[in-house]
Amino acid sequence: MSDTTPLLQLRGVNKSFGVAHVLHDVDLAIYPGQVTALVGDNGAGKSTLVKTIAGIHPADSGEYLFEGNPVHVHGPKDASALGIEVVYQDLALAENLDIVENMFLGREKTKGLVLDETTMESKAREALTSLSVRTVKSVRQSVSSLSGGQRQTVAIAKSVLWNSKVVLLDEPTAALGVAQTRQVLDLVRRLADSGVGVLLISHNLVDVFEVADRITALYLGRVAADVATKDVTSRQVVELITTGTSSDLDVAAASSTTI
Amino acid sequence: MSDTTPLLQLRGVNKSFGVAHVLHDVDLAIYPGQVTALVGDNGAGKSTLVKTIAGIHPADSGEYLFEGNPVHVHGPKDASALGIEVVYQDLALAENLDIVENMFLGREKTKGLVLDETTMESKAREALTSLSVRTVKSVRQSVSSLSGGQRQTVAIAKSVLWNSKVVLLDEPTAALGVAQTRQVLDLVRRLADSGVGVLLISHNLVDVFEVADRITALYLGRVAADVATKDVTSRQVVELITTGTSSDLDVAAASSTTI
Amino acid sequence: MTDIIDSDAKEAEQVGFAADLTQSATLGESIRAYIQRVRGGDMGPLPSILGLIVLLIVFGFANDRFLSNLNLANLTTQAGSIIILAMALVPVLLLGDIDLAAGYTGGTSAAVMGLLIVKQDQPWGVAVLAALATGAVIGTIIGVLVAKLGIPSFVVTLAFFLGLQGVLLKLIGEGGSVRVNQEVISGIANSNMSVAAGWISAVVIIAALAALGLLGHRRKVSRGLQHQPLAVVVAQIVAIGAFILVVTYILNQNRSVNANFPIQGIPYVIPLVVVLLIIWSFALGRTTWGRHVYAVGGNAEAARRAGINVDRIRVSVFMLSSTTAALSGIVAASYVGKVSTSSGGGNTLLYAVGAAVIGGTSLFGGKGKASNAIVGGLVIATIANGLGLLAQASWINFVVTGGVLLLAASVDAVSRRRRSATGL
Amino acid sequence: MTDIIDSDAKEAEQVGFAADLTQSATLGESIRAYIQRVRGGDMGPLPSILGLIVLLIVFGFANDRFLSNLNLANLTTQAGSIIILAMALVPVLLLGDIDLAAGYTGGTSAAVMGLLIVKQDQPWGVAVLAALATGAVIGTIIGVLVAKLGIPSFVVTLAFFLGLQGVLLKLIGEGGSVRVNQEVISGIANSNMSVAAGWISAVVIIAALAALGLLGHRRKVSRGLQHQPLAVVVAQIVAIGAFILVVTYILNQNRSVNANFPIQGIPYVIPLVVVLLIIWSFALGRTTWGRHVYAVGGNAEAARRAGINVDRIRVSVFMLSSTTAALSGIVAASYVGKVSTSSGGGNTLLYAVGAAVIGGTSLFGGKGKASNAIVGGLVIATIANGLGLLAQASWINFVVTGGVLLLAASVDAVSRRRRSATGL
Amino acid sequence: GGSDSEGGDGGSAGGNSKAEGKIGVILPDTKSSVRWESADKPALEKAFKAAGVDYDVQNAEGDADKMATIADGMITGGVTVLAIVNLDSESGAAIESKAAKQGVKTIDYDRLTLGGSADVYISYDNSKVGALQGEGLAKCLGEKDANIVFLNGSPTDNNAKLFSDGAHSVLDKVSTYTNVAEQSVPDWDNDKAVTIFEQLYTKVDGKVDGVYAANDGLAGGVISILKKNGQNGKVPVTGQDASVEGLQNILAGDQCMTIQKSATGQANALAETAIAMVKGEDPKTTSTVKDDEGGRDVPSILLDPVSIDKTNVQAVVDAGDLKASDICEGKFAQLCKDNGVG
Ligand SMILES: Nc1ncnc2c1ncn2[C@@H]1O[C@H](COP(=O)(O)OP(=O)(O)OP(=O)(O)O)[C@@H](O)[C@H]1O
Ligand SMILES: Nc1ncnc2c1ncn2[C@@H]1O[C@H](COP(=O)(O)OP(=O)(O)OP(=O)(O)O)[C@@H](O)[C@H]1O
Ligand SMILES: [Mg+2]
Ligand SMILES: [Mg+2]
Repeated sequence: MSDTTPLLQLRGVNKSFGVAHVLHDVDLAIYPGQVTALVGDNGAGKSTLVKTIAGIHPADSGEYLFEGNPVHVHGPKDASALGIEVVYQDLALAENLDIVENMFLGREKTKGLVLDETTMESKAREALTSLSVRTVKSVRQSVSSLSGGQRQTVAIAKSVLWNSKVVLLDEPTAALGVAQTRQVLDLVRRLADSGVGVLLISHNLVDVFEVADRITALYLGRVAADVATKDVTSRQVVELITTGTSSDLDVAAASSTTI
Repeated sequence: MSDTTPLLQLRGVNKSFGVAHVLHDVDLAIYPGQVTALVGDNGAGKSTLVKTIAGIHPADSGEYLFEGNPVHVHGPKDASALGIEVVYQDLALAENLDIVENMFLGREKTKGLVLDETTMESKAREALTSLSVRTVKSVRQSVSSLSGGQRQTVAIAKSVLWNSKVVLLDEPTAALGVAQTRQVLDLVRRLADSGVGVLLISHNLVDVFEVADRITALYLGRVAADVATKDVTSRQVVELITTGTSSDLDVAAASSTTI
Repeated sequence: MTDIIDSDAKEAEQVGFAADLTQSATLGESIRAYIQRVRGGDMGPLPSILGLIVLLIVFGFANDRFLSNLNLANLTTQAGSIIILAMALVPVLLLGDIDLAAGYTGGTSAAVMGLLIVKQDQPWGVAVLAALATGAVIGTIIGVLVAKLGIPSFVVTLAFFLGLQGVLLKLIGEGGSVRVNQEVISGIANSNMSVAAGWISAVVIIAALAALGLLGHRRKVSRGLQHQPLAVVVAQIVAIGAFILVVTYILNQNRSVNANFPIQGIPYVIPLVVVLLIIWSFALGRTTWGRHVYAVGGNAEAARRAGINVDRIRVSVFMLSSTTAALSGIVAASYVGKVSTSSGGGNTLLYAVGAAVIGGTSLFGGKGKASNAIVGGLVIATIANGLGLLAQASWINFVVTGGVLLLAASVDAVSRRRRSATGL
Repeated sequence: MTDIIDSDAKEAEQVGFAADLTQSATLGESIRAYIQRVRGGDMGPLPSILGLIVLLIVFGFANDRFLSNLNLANLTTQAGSIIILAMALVPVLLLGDIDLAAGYTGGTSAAVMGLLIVKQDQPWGVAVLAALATGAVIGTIIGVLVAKLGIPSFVVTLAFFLGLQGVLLKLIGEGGSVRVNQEVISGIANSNMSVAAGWISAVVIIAALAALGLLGHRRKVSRGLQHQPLAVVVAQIVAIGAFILVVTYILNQNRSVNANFPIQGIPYVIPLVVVLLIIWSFALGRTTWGRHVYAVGGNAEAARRAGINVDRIRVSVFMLSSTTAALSGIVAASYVGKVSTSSGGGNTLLYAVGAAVIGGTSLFGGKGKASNAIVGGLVIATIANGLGLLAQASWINFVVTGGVLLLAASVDAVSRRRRSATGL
Repeated sequence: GGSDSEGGDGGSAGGNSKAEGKIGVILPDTKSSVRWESADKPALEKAFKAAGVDYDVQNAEGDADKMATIADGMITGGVTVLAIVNLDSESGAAIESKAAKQGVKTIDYDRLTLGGSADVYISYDNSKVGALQGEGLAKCLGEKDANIVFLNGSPTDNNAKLFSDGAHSVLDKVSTYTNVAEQSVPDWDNDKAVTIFEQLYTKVDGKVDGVYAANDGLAGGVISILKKNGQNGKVPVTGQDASVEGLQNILAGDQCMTIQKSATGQANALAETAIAMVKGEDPKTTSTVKDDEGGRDVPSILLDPVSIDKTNVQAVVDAGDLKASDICEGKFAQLCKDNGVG
């Protein structure tokens, strides 16, 4: 489908929670310099897939290839060592810490033993302003006092603004305002253009069609289709999302093992 | 503006958190049978306004009129006694309880002393199906195991499907899929048509223009405009949201006290 | 529900929810599903029961009298007061609170009872009611301070832990102890039901369980609600019934070591614990109040927004829990034969909280059951019981108690591990 | 950061954040802002200090010797070991865990020290190191059991609470005790710095504080970061300096009641506590490790996702905390003059946790500071000290202790009330 | 109540009357025995009041830290004679040396502080208490073959060890007796004692002929298990403290004996000595006791413990430690009458 090897590839991934079999033989590929959109109904398994890639809960079975080599990702540390950054749907911020502390959590800047608060604070301020957040009173405000959209911006700034190879974004614009959404979509495009492999989950097909190069549709935990954006229409994608098939879609789509 | 008296009206409401003055002299009216959209940038104060109405944190100053009479709302109980139902942006579900338990929390059905689980379970099932949730494995599943969109649906079902006079929806479709969003928008319209006063917060202007009768725009905690949907264009609303004014808007809008 | 949804409801009904067992499955299917569930890590109370079983085996090997009828009967009476105290603590822990004063609440209440009987010649019923009322009053005050003033429960109950020691000292200071030899009271821990009564109660309880289980099943099937297959329901009833019968049989044997003085029958403390278990399980699991307790413990803000009066729930929990603690004090007094200035002190409280936690109750609120207290209380009592038979030097006793407690807890933790690994 | 954002950064910089005090405000403005913050309910450590002040006033009125130089000096040495133990518990509580064994960890470690000095004739330095190592080993084992096996810390440390009692009994022998009369060790609680040394340290500390404060302020101003106005910084330094000088002055007076035997100077335990406070405040507030401790306590899952090794943080916290607990055991031994089989037992642990909580540390994790231990420890010690002077019957002592504890806690709770009312 | 707050009687602090100074007494706890609060304290206060001296009597509640705190407070409060019941020798010695440095005289009350510096020691002989308990049990058992269970006091309490050693010194010599089981009861906890004894009873299959219980509280627990097994009255049990509980059990025939260490008598001796010392007089001692650790002979006033059985319960009443009405309440009225108590 694409001439380059995928940066990150999953093959035949299965994942169950107790009796609930959430992912069935999922194949997924993320290419460098491209935005891959992952779409699907509520509860289709999109977030589960992202968490599986990120090592939050490893897959029960299946292959995990990074830059063509099989790897084992046992936890978030392994994933970030590979250069994978994630914005989770549930954000995962520590409410008792402030914005700066959250943004640099796990990769604090230090001077010797001591935390380098001044550097972190100014970098955090830069990052937030670049994402059009104007209503935050102070970067030293505790995250518990932020609005929904402000939190989401912090989570994005926390994960996206680093040198990484793959970025997974789970509904990053869900709580964002018009201007902020614009900034994030631009950012996504810029990231891809700079060679990063981006996976974008969104329910907003307008956004998807604007930035995505490829679309992977999940239906009840199975990959319903994996197509180039230019080959499909919005109506067809809606059909894939809600029914798992699209009658008039040219299913040359690679691994589209519809139920 | 409207010929009926508002069902719920705020006048000159102020609210501060410590040093942060979040709402400045906010006026708001919710009319029966109408959908009022509340729009604004991230951190503009929309959720704070909703929580003020709901009694989560009462206003510092200002008037609160319900059906034309001044009332005092000191807590969520007072608000729900008035017939106000709320879907909060942060959902407020108890993760340790299951779907049915959450949906009926605070208004459990009983037979004598004993909880009437069978009635609650079947009603919950009906409600969820009516909102197009098909991927939920069981209505006895704990909320902690639900996907983002499934949770949001539960929160909506919990608050919206009761006989109430005013319904406040804080970004109810943020995490919802295409079909579910459709259902919720239809539900909003149905609610209004049956005489309920609905306040809808959303960043999605397409949705807003589809269902709202009136639009109130907040900018940095102040009401930038309060207009009928038919009098404005989407571009104008975006301008109101991002700058607080709209040059070419016919500001006959009542209380539009722009900064 | 308004009629807003009714229009859609009917056609939607067809869709159903994948894992809702609204259709009856066969027994075979159910067993497979159960095995899959256990594999997946969802094991219910199994792990903590496993910890208890490991203990029983260890002590059974260490001392041949451990599994004798006499000792098993001893175990039940020894466990009585700690189980009840742990049961009192479960609802408090469910809220995410703690009650450090529960032990002394029991001691103080028992002292009130003892003094009323001994000094005031009151009938035992009045004395017991007064003791329960004492517990209720203490609990109410604690609850109000925690709920209304917003002082952390740890601090409030630490203050009561100290204050009640003083009250207890004042109450029984002069004599140093209050004798509890009223027949009924002292009979709780020291007398047994007649053999016939034991068998009859056992059968009645099993019949009641069977009836409730089968009727419930039938109702669910007829309403098309989620339900277990009939075979599983029957299997559960049979298993529990068998357990009850075995226990009844053992306790109905003569267990005396002294030929002239036969001892047989179920100690009265057992039906007392069973009744409390039923009451607490009912209150927490089947009433609106219980639902609200879980909600407040799980997410107090969500509960508040749902219109639940969080303060009232908190006060009522402390009140009922302290009342139950008072009962545990009475049972302890019955077993020891007196109330002394140290009743309810020492490690009583830590042991009881430990029992609840080992049984599976979370200290962070929202997770736990009354029955946790039974398993956990038995674990704690078994350790003291088993070590008592081994009769080692004091320091060894302490070390082994700690070690065995860890053992039981790690069996539990390790067997739950899968569960957390799978993200449940 | 990648250069992805750099393009925008410069033009965005202008926007700024409304409440970020990157411009210097005048003192007047700052005071107004402070008052507004207090009105709004954001009062920092004020409430718990208020509770302490209320206690001092109450006892000052109740007994005229309470505020005498001698008694205030007594108070500091009496508070020493509980403050240190509370400080040891703060990081554990920050994780949302608890360490019931901390008291006996201190006792056992002190016993190791005592035995090495008395029986093995080791120099005191070696003995102290051995004691600290004992604490570290105990803490590491606890941490590993909690982190790796996933047993709740309440249960693990309950087991150690019991086990260490046994170890202590074994080490010291039944009914025994080990005398601690080595000069240096016993000097911690019983000797004083020379008057000159006291003044010099006080001045040095004030100078250091001033230098740090002013330099930090200058750096922030020059980098355009959020900062307090200079006047506020200076006011803070002056206030703290004055407090230090007053305390030094009081303690440098002769406080002996016996003319022939002058007692004056700062008890050595004070510099020890100050050093520990600096170390713990630094570790928790200024290092990556400390940041991670708060993150794990606030949201362990978020911390894990941020790549923090949660298990390692947990083990290290228990290790360092138990080492500090060992130190508290040594200080207690110094004050009491021996280590006995009950050292670290009784209510030691509950008092220490209570101290941390009263100081403002949350039992649910993520919220607290090392300095909380100082205020809370002083509250607890003040109660014992003040009641000691009043000399009431023992039952009254218990009741009053509980009551006064409640009083201090409610002053705190009520003055924090606004805070929660405003949703902070 | 202490005196300095309500010190109207006897001219307070700066006193103008005969006694210049103040007496401090620190009692050990409220758990090991009730005597401290119920007997010693009132007797001491009564004697001090009568003599018109300033005084301060407190209880350390079993906490050595607390005792040190109280001692500091008392010295601050101007005490010139300090009597302590140490919780252990080391902490006691620390207090005494601190007091001595500040010119305060000290008295060891009830427990000798080994290595201490007390000026006087006033006590009952604890080894003798144990020996009396042993003799009492032997008397109840007679010469027959007998299995004996030992239920000792707290493993952290040195007196418990002395009691037990004293009892062993008597009972171990009788060849027909077998020591079948022995356990200590942590913290003298009455509740724990019941479980511990129940398990010992089970362990030896109920083959118990006599029980050494270190005090009346433990004895009460033992008796409740014996009763449950129908053996009360058949198996003799020892005790100590001559508490209401123990005396009632003796009258009922469930307990064999107890030891009376008249707290009132002892307190009076302390009061007399302390008052003399406050006035600057030398205390009248009767003998000396050797302090091995400190290598000195401590001037002592040693009082004799009395063994109490069914025949001489009245002696306790006569000594003024208890009122007959306390013992003879309710069901025990008849037993009292039968045994001539009242
Ligand atoms: N821990 C869990 N235990 C059991 N079931 C789970 C668990 N986590 C997720 N599920 C189930 O797995 C399915 C997929 O969930 P997931 O969160 O991946 O959905 P999603 O595609 O991200 O949906 P959304 O668009 O609503 O975010 C859902 O049906 C959910 O109920
Ligand atoms: N408890 C609080 N303490 C201090 N500031 C707060 C608190 N809660 C909210 N704020 C601030 O108030 C402002 C308004 O927040 P609010 O949640 O009402 O925004 P919103 O309009 O709902 O935004 P969004 O679209 O992102 O949900 C924000 O700047 C936020 O940081
Ligand atoms: Mg999702
Ligand atoms: Mg909002």
